[in-house]
Amino acid sequence: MNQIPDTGTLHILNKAPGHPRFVACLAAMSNQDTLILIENAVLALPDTDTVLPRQTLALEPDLEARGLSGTAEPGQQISHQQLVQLTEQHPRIISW
Amino acid sequence: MNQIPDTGTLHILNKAPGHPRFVACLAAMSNQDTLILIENAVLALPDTDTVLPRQTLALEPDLEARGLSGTAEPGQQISHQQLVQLTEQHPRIISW
Amino acid sequence: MTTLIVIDQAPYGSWAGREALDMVFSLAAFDQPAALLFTGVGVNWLRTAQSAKGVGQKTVEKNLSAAPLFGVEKIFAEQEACERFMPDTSSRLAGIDLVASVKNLMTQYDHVVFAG
Amino acid sequence: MTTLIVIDQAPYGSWAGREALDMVFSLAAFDQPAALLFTGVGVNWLRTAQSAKGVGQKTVEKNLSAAPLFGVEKIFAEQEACERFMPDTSSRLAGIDLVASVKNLMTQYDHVVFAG
Amino acid sequence: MSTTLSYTLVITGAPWASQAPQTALAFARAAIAGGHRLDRVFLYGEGVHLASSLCAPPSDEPHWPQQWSDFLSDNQIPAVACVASALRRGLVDEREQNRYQLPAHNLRNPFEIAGLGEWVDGTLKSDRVMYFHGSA
Amino acid sequence: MSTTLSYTLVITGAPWASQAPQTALAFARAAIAGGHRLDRVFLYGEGVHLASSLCAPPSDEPHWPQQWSDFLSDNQIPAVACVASALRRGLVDEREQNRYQLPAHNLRNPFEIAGLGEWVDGTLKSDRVMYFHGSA
Repeated sequence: MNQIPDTGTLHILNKAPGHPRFVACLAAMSNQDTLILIENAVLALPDTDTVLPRQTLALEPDLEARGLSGTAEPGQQISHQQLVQLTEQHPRIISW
Repeated sequence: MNQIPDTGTLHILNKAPGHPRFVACLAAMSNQDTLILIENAVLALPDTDTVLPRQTLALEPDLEARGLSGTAEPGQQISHQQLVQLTEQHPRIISW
Repeated sequence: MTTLIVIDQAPYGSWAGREALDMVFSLAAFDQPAALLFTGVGVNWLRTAQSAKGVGQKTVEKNLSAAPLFGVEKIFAEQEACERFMPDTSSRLAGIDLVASVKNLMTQYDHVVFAG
Repeated sequence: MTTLIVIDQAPYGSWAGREALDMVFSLAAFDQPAALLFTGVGVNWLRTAQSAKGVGQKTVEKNLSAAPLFGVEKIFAEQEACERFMPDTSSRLAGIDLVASVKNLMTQYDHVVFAG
Repeated sequence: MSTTLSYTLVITGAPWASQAPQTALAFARAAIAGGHRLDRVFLYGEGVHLASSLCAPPSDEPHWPQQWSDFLSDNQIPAVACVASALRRGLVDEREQNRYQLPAHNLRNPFEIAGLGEWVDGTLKSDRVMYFHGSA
Repeated sequence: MSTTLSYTLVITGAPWASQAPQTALAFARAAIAGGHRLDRVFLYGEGVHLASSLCAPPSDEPHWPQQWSDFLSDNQIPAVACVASALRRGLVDEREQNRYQLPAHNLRNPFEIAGLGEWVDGTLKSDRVMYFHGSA
């Protein structure tokens, strides 16, 4: 897992690319924020139309289900255990 | 109600503008087709970002609920009774 | 603790927006600072002259007008979405604060919550 | 009577796509001509190497491979969406017919049906 | 315009999660008023929740399952919830309760539980099949 | 990293209509494994369907209501379905059944029915409140 700054907001996004809330989430992110793609949102990784923030992580079981383990960099994939750790480090969390 | 050609497909759309299926519906329409906006889709009428097909109708109770009776031309508003009549005239109907 | 409840779904198409209102009223009832933000197609909640009898529902306009009375601190709406769907300002309910940056507004609240 | 069942929702996020598959299998079981079309994010159903155990579900890839055996006539996919999400053709399941125009394909079927 | 047509209505959106049941009911009433016949109403996917006998919305709010029941009974229209959709989502009649040893049954009268074959039958026999989906 | 935190989980997505219950369960297990405490699980809106005692999915498919019940009981975690959401959608316990004269009750053990005050309480007392929404 990449080095995570312990400031900023954790944005947890479960909508597929093209969903209005997917677009709204990306627009609401600041530089120091972290994006976690879960469920349908992991389809943003192979999506050639989506530009993701620098600090983007994705939930491993959701990537695997959709055949996307290969599209993520190793440091981008996180387990549920690591997701819990990220919520420890970030008092501000928004679930989109 | 405008003069409806009795050929072409009746497209019944209930998704709000910005929903992926809203966009897909408009892209799948041919010239002789008719679009019926119902439920959340009636928000397409006041939407300055949406260009609607020439032959577009909208369900009156859904317009009224959302305060939109004024935004439709009189001939554009249809009752449920008129919607039923349109389904009589169109053997091909797609509900988006 | 301050909470911003966000409504980004169209009115009358589902109960999600009403259930978001219930959340903000509930916070206010327990004297917790709470505000509402309408974004995207959700701004259509703020249009005047709604009349939902024909779809078998109650008009939400009244619930919204009651929000300040029940202690909801502010009702915000995304400016860009308002200009998109309600360019005529006379079609908008009174007492709404337009926000140019949803991002900036969100950072001012401890909790930012969608209802569904 | 010919039917085209359309899947435009992402896999695993809900049961809607599986229930669309059940519809097409059901038509085929009653010897009714039926085909499948995947559009938008729905084309991600057609990716190889899916493994849904970690989300507590069964992998849908197998259901799709069985479609021709059960009498489903064709599996179509929107070309543009495939190029967007699966530019590498080796990541796509075999036996899929790419369509350049969803509009044209739809006009060739008596019924065009979404599952939800 | 005065031809009598037969319709099958398919509802896939749940009450409270969508407007589908209320739009479908208004359409059904207009179809009957227009002299048409409703062969069958088929609930699929999330739409099966319309067939619950346990919904108790506040008395000043619409009660779509009740309204639908009344309409179906008054007009003697068969209504079917897809068995696979219903069992997953917790809608069962007495027979399914016994088969799966469940603590209760909650299928509202006059809805029945049956397979997708009823839908296929509708697509073959009705002049029109209308779908009422969720809008989310 | 080794601080113990308390969590409230809010689930607004229904099983089968969304992945919310399964994602929330995986998160809950990881939180417990990480030494944290779950104060409460709160079902809201469509999420109340998770508390049905009548779901009977095919035996080779996941049974999320059952999995959640087992997890809650094993770990003695309180779980509450919002009363307003639940009554509309046909999820009732014995008390609500009697109050509204309904033919049955279908609330799964150990879920309870209570008001939004439980959610407000969670936002005040838990270190983190996590939301699990539908994705449609």
